[in-house]
Amino acid sequence: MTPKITRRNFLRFATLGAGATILAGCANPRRWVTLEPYVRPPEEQLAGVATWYASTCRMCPAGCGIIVRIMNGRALKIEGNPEHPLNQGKLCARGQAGLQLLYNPDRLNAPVVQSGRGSHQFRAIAWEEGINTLFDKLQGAGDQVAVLGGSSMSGHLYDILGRLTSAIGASAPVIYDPLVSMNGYVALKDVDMALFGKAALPTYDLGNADIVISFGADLLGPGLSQVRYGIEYGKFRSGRLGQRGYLVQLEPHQSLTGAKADLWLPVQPGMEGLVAQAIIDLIASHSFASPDPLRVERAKLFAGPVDLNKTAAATGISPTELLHLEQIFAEAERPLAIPGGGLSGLPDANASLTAVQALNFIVGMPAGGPGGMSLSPEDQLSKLVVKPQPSSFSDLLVLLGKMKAGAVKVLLVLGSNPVYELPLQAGLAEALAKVPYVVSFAPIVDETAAQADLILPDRTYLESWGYDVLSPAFDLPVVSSQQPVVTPRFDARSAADVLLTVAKGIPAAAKVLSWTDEVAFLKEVIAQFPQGAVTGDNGVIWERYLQHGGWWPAAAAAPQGPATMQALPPPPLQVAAPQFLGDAGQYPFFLHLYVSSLLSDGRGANLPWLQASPDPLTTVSWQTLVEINPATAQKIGVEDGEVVKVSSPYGEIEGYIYTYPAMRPDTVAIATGQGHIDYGRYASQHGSNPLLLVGAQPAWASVRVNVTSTGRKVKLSIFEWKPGVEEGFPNQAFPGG
Amino acid sequence: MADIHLLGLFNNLEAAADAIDRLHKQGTGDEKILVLSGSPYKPEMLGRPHYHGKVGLASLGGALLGMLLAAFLTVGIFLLYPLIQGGQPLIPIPPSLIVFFEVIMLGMMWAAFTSMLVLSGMPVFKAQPYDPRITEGYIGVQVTLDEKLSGQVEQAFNDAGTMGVKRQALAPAIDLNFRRFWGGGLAVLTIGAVITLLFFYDVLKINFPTNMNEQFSYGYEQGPRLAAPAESVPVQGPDLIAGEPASLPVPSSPNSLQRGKTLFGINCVMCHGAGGTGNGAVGAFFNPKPFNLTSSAVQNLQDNELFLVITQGFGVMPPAAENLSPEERWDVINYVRTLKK
Amino acid sequence: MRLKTVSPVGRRIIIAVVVILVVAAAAILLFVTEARAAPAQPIAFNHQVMGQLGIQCLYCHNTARVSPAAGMPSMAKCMGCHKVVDPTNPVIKEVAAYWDKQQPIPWVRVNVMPRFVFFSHEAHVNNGVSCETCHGDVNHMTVAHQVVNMNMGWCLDCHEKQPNAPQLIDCVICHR
Amino acid sequence: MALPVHKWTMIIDLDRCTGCGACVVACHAENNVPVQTEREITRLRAMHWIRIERYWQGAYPDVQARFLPVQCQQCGDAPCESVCPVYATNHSPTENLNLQTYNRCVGTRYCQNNDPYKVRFFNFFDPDFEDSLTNQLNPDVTVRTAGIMEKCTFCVQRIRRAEEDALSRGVSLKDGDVIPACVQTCPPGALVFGNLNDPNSQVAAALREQEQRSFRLLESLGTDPAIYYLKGGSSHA
Amino acid sequence: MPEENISRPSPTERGLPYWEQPLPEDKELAKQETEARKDNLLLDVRAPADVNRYMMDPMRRQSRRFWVLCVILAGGVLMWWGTWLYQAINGIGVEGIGRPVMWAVYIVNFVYLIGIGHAGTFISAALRVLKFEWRRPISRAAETVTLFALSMAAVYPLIHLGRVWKFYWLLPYPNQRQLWPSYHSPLLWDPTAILTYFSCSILFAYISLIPDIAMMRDHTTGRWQAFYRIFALGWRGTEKEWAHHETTQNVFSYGIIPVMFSVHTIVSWDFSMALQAGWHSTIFGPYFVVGALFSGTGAVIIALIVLRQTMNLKFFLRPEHFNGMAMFMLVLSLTWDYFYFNDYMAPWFAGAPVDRTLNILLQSGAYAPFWYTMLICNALIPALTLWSKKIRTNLTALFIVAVLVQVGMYLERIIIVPFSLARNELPFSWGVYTLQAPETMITIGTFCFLILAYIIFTRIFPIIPLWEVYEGQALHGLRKVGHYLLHLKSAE
Repeated sequence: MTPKITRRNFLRFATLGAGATILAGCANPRRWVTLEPYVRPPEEQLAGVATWYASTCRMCPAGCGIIVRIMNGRALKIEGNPEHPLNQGKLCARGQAGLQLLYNPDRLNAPVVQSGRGSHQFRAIAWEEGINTLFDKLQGAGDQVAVLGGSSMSGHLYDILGRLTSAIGASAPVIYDPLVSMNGYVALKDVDMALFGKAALPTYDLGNADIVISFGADLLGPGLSQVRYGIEYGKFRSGRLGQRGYLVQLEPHQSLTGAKADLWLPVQPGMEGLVAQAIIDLIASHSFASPDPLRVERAKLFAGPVDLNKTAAATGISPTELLHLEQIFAEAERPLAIPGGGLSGLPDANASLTAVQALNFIVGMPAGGPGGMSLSPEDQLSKLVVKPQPSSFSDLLVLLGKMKAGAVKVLLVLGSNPVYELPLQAGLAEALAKVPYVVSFAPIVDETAAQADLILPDRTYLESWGYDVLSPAFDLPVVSSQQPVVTPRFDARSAADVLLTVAKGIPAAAKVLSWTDEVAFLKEVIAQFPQGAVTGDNGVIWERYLQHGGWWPAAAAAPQGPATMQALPPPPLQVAAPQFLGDAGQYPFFLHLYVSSLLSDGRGANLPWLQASPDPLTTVSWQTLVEINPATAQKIGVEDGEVVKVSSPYGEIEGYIYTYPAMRPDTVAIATGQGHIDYGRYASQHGSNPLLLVGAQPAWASVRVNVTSTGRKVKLSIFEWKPGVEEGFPNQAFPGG
Repeated sequence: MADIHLLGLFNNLEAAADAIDRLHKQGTGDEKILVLSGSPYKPEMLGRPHYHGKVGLASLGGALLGMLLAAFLTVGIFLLYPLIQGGQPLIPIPPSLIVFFEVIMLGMMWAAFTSMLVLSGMPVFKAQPYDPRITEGYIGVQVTLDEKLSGQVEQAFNDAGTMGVKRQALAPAIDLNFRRFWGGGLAVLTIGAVITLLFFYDVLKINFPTNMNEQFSYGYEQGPRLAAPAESVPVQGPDLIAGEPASLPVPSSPNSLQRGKTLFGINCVMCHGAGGTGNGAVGAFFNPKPFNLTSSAVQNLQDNELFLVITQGFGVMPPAAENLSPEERWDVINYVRTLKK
Repeated sequence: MRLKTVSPVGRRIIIAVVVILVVAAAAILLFVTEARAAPAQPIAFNHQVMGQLGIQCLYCHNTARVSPAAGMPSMAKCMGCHKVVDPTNPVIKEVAAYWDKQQPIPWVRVNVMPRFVFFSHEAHVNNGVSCETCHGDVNHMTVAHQVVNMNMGWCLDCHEKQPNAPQLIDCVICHR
Repeated sequence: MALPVHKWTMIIDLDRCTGCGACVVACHAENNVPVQTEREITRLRAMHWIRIERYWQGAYPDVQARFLPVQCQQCGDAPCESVCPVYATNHSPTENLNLQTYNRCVGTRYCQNNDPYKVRFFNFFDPDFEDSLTNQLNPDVTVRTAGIMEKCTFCVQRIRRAEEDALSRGVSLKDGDVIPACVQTCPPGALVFGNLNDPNSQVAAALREQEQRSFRLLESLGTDPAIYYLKGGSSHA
Repeated sequence: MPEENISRPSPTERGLPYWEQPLPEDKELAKQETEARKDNLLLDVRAPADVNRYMMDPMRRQSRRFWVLCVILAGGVLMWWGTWLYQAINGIGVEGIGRPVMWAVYIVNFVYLIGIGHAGTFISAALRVLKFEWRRPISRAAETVTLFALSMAAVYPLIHLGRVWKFYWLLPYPNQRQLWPSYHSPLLWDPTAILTYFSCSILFAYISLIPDIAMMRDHTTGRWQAFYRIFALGWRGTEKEWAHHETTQNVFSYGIIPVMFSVHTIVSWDFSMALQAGWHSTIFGPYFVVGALFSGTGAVIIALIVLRQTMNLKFFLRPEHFNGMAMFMLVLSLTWDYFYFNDYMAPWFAGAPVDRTLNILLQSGAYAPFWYTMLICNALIPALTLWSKKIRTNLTALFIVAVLVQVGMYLERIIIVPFSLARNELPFSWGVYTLQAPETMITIGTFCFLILAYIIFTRIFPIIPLWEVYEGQALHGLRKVGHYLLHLKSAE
């Protein structure tokens, strides 16, 4: 905080001397402050009394229900919606920080056109002009329009986009951001499709499981749904008095989940699949007193020859440990195997994922009973509402190919920031260069918006309408409602409204998009819903739907039972050790890329609260760390706070060394999120972007890197006193015992 | 004949002593004689009686005053605003002892100093019989007596080998400056204290600039007041839902009626009159006149309709939605029902 | 050499000090007037008239019942009556002018309290403290002005008299 | 009528705490805690009323991180209180809280020295809130300026608001009417808050059930903290 | 500076003062007496007139170097005020403190200066009570050190306040808030004690100054005379005045000694009352008092040496004084060793976790250099050097030793305040203090003020209590015992 002389400071200075005090006393400018009444009092808005509005959190795709505390027309605090089935009143750090997105000082206050991409020469224009420009461009482009969106886009916007693109004959919108890809949404769906015949995200009944083996899944981190799995974890630990689940975590770098695990096994990166397969083979060959004899039978479907020592050598998990894992898994009553998103970053992602999911198949799915894995039931609503479907990376490459080929005249970017999120190898830069006109809807100028010709700032989620189909929804199909909780503070307009307006002019689109504005559209969609739990007695009443924050059925539908699954012939299972990119001699270390639990994939980097909050495991804020094992640090002669260059076959970044005791010596771990060059004053000029180290995206988890010191040293902006914490308590005993 | 001062100067102790002896022989009493010296000599050296001061006594008195002040600072203050700190008793003894010690010592020493000045008649700014050479080691012997006896005194001085004799007329017995100094000093202190107290107690109020009396946050009624988002529905739910009858009637319980009576008195009486007969003072301005709530025309209305009227107003009647929460409106409706004749 | 008489320095000092004190006191009087004066309001609102019509304080300042803030009546509420009541009055014409422009009247706060003091109207109004206790007989004020300078000691004087005094002089009662 | 005497108490289940940091941000949002820049944090001036202390247990490969959320322990016998020369911090007999009166603080910083938990935070400079971010600031909490010590208050503004409402409606507080921001948001429910004087409250029940697991931080100092920790359980398979 | 205005009596006038009697005829006696007079002021009798001149001549003549020095020091003072203003406007954060080290250099200076302020009163009061004759010429120089050291020490608590413009909330004055300061807190015992000690030290110094101011009044003209006349309060030196004067001085001497002990004990309680490893110790009271006297004596020695050399006070300040002071300092050094060992031993043996951490930090950790330097300066060097009378009376050597003692004692305070604070029960919140420019400038500035005020004082008021010297000389005589000549107080 650079000291600057403000009026308050001046007063303080004035009060230093008594004489000056008297002067300041009579010159005190605000002796009489004005009281402003409402012209027309809004219902339920009394001076000094808080009003609460229910809506949906958009900081990640999970879609928790929130209620926002409003006073004097300003949003003061976000809390979880206690009625909401997903998060039951709880919220995570990112959800709490949404207010700073709403009131972010770097938001655009008008649509702007940029003269020369990347020049930051913005000229504010009127909304009509902006919309007309967009309209002209769209008309000129005909069907050569492409849409690139983010996964936390509202369902109705995705719906409108879909109808628009299909109406003008363009290709469907491409939904992509690192958060979903690094958590393996797409790959998991493929595997579930192949294995269980249904392309849905799996949900794990962690709360009722007794043995959980997590193959690098950071459930308690920013994974599928941090809040829901946090709640489940609470149940898993001491929800049922006397019972306490047993959690095994296999991962090269200790995550939040690893920290809370009962057994943490530093497996070699990329080898989780082998472990899973070994367990299957062992179950098939052994016969422990399994509560369910079917398990062995099912295991035999997948099992192959097992060579413990070979697996142990490859994975770094000793044979005894493998046997132990197999035993507890086979004997457990309600065991659970959870695949990590990291597996989806391997060359043979599906094999590994299948191996893990097969374990769940083997123990059998619950027939309405607690525990086990089930498939998210959101498809029950697919007739009524849509959910932005994340596209695979190959789809993205197809789009980029079209752009390079000049087959895209206008590119619309909504809620996604590919310039920051895509690796250089993807060749986005030259692709963009081929696109004549790029329109961004970013409320804050991010890296992609800086490459756009026109920016039509969208409203942030606290000011805008929408809905979200929860995915993964746990036991209920839920549509979470999203409504403005405050009147827009900046002159931004919702993308949906803009598109609807534009569509009026395009004959093809006008037919399918006839609604006056998004609210009308939403009302129509919601009206088709069957009777829900909180939305009124007869049919869905719009006001009640908004009041309670969404629609969900009164009773849970029965989860998918084993029967549906045995019908399928299981695919042949062979997991191979992954080939890492980069020569082991030149790049001695495995790169373990993980999603920062506060900044997630970088979208949280412009929120001061998230930037300044200490990372739970390193307690460092504002900076990008290169985490290595202390032994390794000693070996290559670097120490805490040393600025090092991390280089991979695809790029190199700079970061600060942080010696992290709980990770493999042959691994280097870097969190995503920092390294923005745009995206507001709080995000830019902090840290560096590890995604630059990644090559072709599908293999983002199988890269080798090298670490070389630059000789410089910095002070870590760290909360803990690191030497002290490593030294341990003076009495050598952790208070928790 | 007036008395005068005679000051004889001697450059050594023996001579001074000699002179004093001669004066004694002449019958001059010790009370008439005064010895001035640049450094303290025992009076006995000059054959003078020992002098007993009262400084010690005065300092004891100061110590007592200090004790009283200390008692106020500790016990008094702790009792004046009883705040608990750190699980200590309201009146912690050991800290009080510290304060007692320090303040007693303070009183003692200040009293000693003041009494030293006052008892020895200082400060004195009037002309006195004096010679600068006294700080050069000379001894001055001052005799105060009738002028016509001065001759023999000078004789005695000369016999004792004086270095010179000074005569000076007797000054007024009391020193006005002395009075002014102490009296004025006290006056200034009291005036100052009183005026400061006036400030301390806000009798004379200064708008002293304080940190944090203005805040970054927006106060409850601080502008700009931002409107609620259009079409959004708060968690409390809307008062009226299109197509739905106003729900949640509050049952007519004594509590509800009591609340209803109060609210009716605040929000309705000025137009509809205490009895609800529409004869309120403000109502007189209205045309058409306010309804007579006791009339069957009103009483026959459905609860929902009354609720609608209160919420949205009716004709020239302003809405009361701003004043009454939905529950309170039901209370009022229950009360209005009791007005039925 | 001759002895000089000393000039009465003490007297000079006294005179100087007295002069300084007098000047200071005079300077302060300015602030006294400034601090207690009624501020100029955008509308010459007259509480007395309302009082005579028997309109309760809580009708206009209705949130005092349910919220820490007393609340200023909305423009809608003013016009609710004054569309009909005495619309030709020049003062009310001014109010109507604001209403036509749909602008709020920037009322000037009369009873100022620092923002680090959290006075709760609801806690007092609903527990038998009448408005007049703190605001004086506003019903007979043509121009609203502050009658007591609401400083901490003044609050405490009342809080200490309450039956549950030891709890009511807790710092957290007012400061958060 | 005497106001009810509360003994506000918090239970922190170390076994449940996942260290996700939601409580930290929730506290910032509720209590107007200023954000510290990178430079200030490197000068050991990070400000978080509740912090999650992370300690390492064991050595690789059997090493694991342990989380210990630490905030003001609201001691019944607080060392930091008695050293304040101006009563800026003192003990509330009604709420049994350790109060910090910001506008009285002169900034001797003695309380921080004498606070064994180091949970008091000092405003070295004026907080700078960007213009639009001030819209979010909570008007129920004073925004502290430079030179003032601040600390966790168990969200006393919520407590007082609830009590004032209850008082004006003539009802009494129920268990769960008041919960601080951190407790409200904690996903695994590691934090439990309530009035220990009420035997039916959640905290009282939890302490009765989980007594063998409960301990208080640095209890040997005799500060009588109002925060009870539940030891991390362990299970074997 | 003041000019002479009176004719001094010539020695040729009849009846010399008795102390101007010629030396004894016996050569041996004469030689012995001259020897004795060299060392012992009380035997080297001079006419008060000459003594006055010895004192006043250096006060009148100022070298150019003196004025240059004054300007430099004044610059330092301005730097202090400027920096303080800067700190007050921006916030205390410009200082290098952070969690958990909330107190640093400012408090160190406070403790150090309070310590310096102790020796003066001790020398003039305690030695007066004990009737040490050699105290007479040096007592005022010591008291003056006390005055200005205390005035600076009293400023530091204000400098270190986070909101200095609210400092008056620390005073017990009636106010509309009906809120008073809390005497629970050691931070209020401090000001009470310091107020007592400071005000009484001023009065004490002033009382003994009055006769000498009268002397200056008699020897000056014009404005200066008016100035001195005001402060002389019309002193004539009558028996009454002298009698009250002596009683008052006795009251002060006996009263101020316990106050002095209490003051530094209370300063030590600021620390020992806290639940902080390295602070929470019962020995702190006496330990601090001794440390204070130790450093204070050193400071007085430095002042005396400088005065003697710059103001040419060889007549007043004789080897016997330095010898006595040095011996005194040696004794204090040994006492300090004893108390420090106490303070160190108990935690070492008990081995409480945090104490052990702290000890390790001091002995083999980052702070080891400071710790060892402190031990060498405070314990080793005085113990090794001050045994020999040669060193004790060799001003250069003594000066160096005294300066080293200052360094050592300052380091001791640094080790106690910021270093102890850096460790506590929760290692997560350990920290470190890093010195920044502002507090350095403020520290330098305050010491500049201390020196400036001191040297200006010495040019306006006699830094030697001349009347006491007369008294001493007048009340002493010689007696021959065998061949040896010893001096004694004349019959009382």
